[in-house]
Amino acid sequence: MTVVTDMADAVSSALSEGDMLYLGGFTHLIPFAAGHEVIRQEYEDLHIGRATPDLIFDRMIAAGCASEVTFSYAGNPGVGSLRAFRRAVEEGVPNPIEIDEYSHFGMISRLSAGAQNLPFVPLRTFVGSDYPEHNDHIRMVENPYESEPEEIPVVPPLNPDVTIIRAQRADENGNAQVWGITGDITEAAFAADTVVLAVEELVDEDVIRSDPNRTIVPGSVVDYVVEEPYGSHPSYAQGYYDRDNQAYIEWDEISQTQEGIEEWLDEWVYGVETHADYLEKLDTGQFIDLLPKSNYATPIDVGDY
Amino acid sequence: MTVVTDMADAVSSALSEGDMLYLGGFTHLIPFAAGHEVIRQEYEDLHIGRATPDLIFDRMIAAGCASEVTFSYAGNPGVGSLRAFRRAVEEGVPNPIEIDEYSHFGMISRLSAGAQNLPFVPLRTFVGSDYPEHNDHIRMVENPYESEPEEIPVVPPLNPDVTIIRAQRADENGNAQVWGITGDITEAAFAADTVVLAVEELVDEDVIRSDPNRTIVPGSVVDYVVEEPYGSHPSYAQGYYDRDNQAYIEWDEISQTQEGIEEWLDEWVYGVETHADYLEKLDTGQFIDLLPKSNYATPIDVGDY
Amino acid sequence: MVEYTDTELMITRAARELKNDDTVLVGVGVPNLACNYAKRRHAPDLEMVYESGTIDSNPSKLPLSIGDPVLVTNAGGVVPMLQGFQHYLQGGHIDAGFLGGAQIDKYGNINSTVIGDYDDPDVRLPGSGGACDIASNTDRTFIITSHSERRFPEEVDFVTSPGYVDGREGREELGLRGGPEAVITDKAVMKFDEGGEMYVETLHPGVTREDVLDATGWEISFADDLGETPTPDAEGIELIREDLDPDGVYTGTSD
Amino acid sequence: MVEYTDTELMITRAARELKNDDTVLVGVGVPNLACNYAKRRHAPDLEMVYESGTIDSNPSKLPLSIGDPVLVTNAGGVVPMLQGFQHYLQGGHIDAGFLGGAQIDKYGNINSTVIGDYDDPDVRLPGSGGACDIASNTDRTFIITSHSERRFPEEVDFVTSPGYVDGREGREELGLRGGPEAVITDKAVMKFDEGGEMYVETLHPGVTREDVLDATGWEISFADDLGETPTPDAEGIELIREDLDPDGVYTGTSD
Repeated sequence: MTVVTDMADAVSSALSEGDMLYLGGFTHLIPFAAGHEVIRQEYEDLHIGRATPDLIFDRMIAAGCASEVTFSYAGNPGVGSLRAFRRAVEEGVPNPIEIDEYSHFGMISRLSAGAQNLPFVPLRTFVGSDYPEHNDHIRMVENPYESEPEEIPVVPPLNPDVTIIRAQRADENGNAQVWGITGDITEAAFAADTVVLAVEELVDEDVIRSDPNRTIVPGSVVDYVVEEPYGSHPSYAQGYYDRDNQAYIEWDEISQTQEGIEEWLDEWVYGVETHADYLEKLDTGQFIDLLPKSNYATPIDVGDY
Repeated sequence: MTVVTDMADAVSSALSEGDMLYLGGFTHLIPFAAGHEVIRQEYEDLHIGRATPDLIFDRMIAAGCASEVTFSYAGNPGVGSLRAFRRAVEEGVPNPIEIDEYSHFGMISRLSAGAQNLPFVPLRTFVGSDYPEHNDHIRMVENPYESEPEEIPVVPPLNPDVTIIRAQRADENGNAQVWGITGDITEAAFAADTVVLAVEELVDEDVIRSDPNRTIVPGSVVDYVVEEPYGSHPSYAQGYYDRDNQAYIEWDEISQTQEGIEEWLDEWVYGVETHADYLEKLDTGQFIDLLPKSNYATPIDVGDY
Repeated sequence: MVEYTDTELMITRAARELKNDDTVLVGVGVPNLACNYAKRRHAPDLEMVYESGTIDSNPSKLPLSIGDPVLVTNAGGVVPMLQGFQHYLQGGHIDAGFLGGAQIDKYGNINSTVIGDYDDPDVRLPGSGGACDIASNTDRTFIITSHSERRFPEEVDFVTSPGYVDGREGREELGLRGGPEAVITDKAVMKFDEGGEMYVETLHPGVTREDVLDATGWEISFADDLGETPTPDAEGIELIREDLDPDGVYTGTSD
Repeated sequence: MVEYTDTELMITRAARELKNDDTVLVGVGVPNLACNYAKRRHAPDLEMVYESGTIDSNPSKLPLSIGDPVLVTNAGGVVPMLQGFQHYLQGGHIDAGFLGGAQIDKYGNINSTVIGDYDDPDVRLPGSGGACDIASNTDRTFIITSHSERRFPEEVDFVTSPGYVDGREGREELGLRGGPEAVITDKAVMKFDEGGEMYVETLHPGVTREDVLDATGWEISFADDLGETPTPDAEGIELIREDLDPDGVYTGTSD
């Protein structure tokens, strides 16, 4: 059964210390508000995973939430380094973290194996690189056919205890619709034991059922649904608000030191109770700047049969 | 480069005697008009493939186009047997055919391996069945991890020489959009050397670009685009026309004998020059009966960025 | 006493196997009627998935095939064929599935491929479709069929869809999920014992042990507490005849 | 004589490598500018694909990341991440791709993972992202980077993205598609010889052989017909400064 609730309740109900937590959304619909809530609830021993850790993992790592990180690109996109991630890996600050890394293709293949209950999936990457030497999860399988290649790399399933994803809209049953970059959302949801879905808008079931091809995660795999407008800020939601690039650039400055991040967290995460309070602290002008002009998709007729 | 042309030209340009020809579309958007054109052009040695052969393969087999059939469910859906298919397998009428069969999952997995250039893909099916004993394409691979199962079935790629698919709409570059059941269309297109795309409507590029998530086949893999309204009759196009169930039921009668089919082909395939002529022969009432009431999807805003 | 046909009894009995929170992979025909019946009576949240990739379908009328447009309109989702099999079925999200077939043996193995020799068939049947995949990856599968010796041989000519293979242990060793749960015929309801062998749980009203033995290709056993199959009520019959199959496409004849 | 920055030269030179019917996997920053430049000048049909799954993007303004919404609006398609990698990249539909990195060796192997020891790094870099996948599955890859000894060691600390591995034969034996085609720096343009080793094809105006040798970690060789890199024309510079990067985000500085 899917429960409609708020993020504080969804996180505390779904997530236990020691869990593997995956935050879905490839460069789009990143669950920032959810990550902030995890920080606020002071988890200390999570194995966190994302293809693109982005600023949210920098914050969770600096806050001491993580003991291990699974990822494929740990950068501040378009800006540079993820400084807290680097400090943890290079200097063990605020605590050492284990890393488990892949290429993007390797990462999404692990989620896909997890989503479809396969012991492994083959893929044409890693050969000729140094990854297999440093990651025992990447193995080789012989090709049983008379074709090339004779052996091929495989990766095993990744099955998060909890996946948190976002969507533009869903109904109360958790049937979620996304447009724009859909990324790893479907695989991350199907691979997980427990799924928390946060949406820009909770809509009537009729809205979802009017366009079933748009549903990328079915309610039957969703456990908690949270309505949380602007919950991806400073990431974006296609058609709802743009990426706040200024915030990404500013993070490069804020994250120069662990202390700088701690101050930021005190003000923007620990210092507020909910994501709504966080939004209150933003300038109105930011909301206006980030709002795209409308640009509707040409309608389709599904037909009344 | 994608060429906009008619079906007669697309078929004769794309398809050579001896080719493997795949007709995509799982129970929806079946390329009937294309199949009729193949019959009209009197091919005699094709290896034809479809998950659900449906009436169109019954016709192609009876017309003597096929020497081999790859499939996963050879029935008249909701009605019963495919009688021409059975006659070919059971009695070699009008000619013997080889068969290469899978479950639906095995079939789509073969196309997927072909589409993604993999030597094989693993799947949890066929174990405990008699398929592996009769189909050397189904093999086993050892699991290199300490997980279950110890070994798992795999299937090799299926790479058709030519795939013919249909879509509700596409632009002149062949960017194709489908709603309703999308089936095997994407994999069948990516797996093939040459792709013929037939659509209900050729639309302006702006229509396609207004809703990029709806594009399931990109123009870059499409070689020929044909505008052919009602080209799936008696199959259907979601939102455009319903399945002509009466035609499926009547086929059960028509196909009782090879002669019955030949008569039907004389009238409806050999006796007409194009699909437009075939449509001319239908009753106006049929078009009206098959037209669904309109039922538009709730619009989405992609945003103007 | 309400009058009912064999098919109506099979529909209502099969519907009882479905729970409110099940996700069921529906076949066409009688299984489709059974699922829609269950959804209207006791399982309003039943999620109906079709192998064509329609998720949580709400058909406004009876679909003739598993890929009709009526399964799309008003559905919760539609996914590509590959995703339906990979994420939903193989991923373990299907609780119940319906299978049919020309032959069923005592371990619930099903043949829908060929009568006679595979390479030189007496009768070529349609083949697996999704059946082998459903039989291999669903928690509970149900078989609805008419009951005759021809349909219930001791051994099937070809295993299209594995049941308990050569017993529950055999199936488990092969790593297959779940297994056959019940076989519902026009004579009886069969379940599977600890060893994975079919036995008769209830007889339909008016059917004798001998009727079943005569129509089964092996010495099938009977439950110690052999009961009678519950029959449809008036409301159920009305639902089927007025609403689910008003044209009598599937319920017009008893086979 | 038109004035230009190093970056502007790199953009215009890289753009020349792209053909009108190419499908290119675009990176952000300078590669993005090079692709958009090519599309506006000589390759109007260039299909730009981003690793976020946007297909045939037509960005109205410069995206800061490979996943910006401007890459979706007006695109020909958007596919899930898995499909982008499986169908487009691994499926062999990407003709050209751009790669960056902290270190490039003489066989075009690239390191974007770590400086120093993997388990005890001096500098932890972002990692592969799609780079290893692109390097393994693209017909022609291009590397755009600044030129210094630190960036061009004889051997990289970690092979993130395989180039010719230990030579063209080595790459071929591993079953990898294509390989590195050109390296474009702020000093020169390098190509790869028959053995898969990097050599200097052209020097940028004002750059000497010694400048390149000093900035390269091994004795790099020079083409017999060593030429000079063609420089941007006025129209090209205007396109970059007025249209493609009006805020000078990438072209404002020369590194």
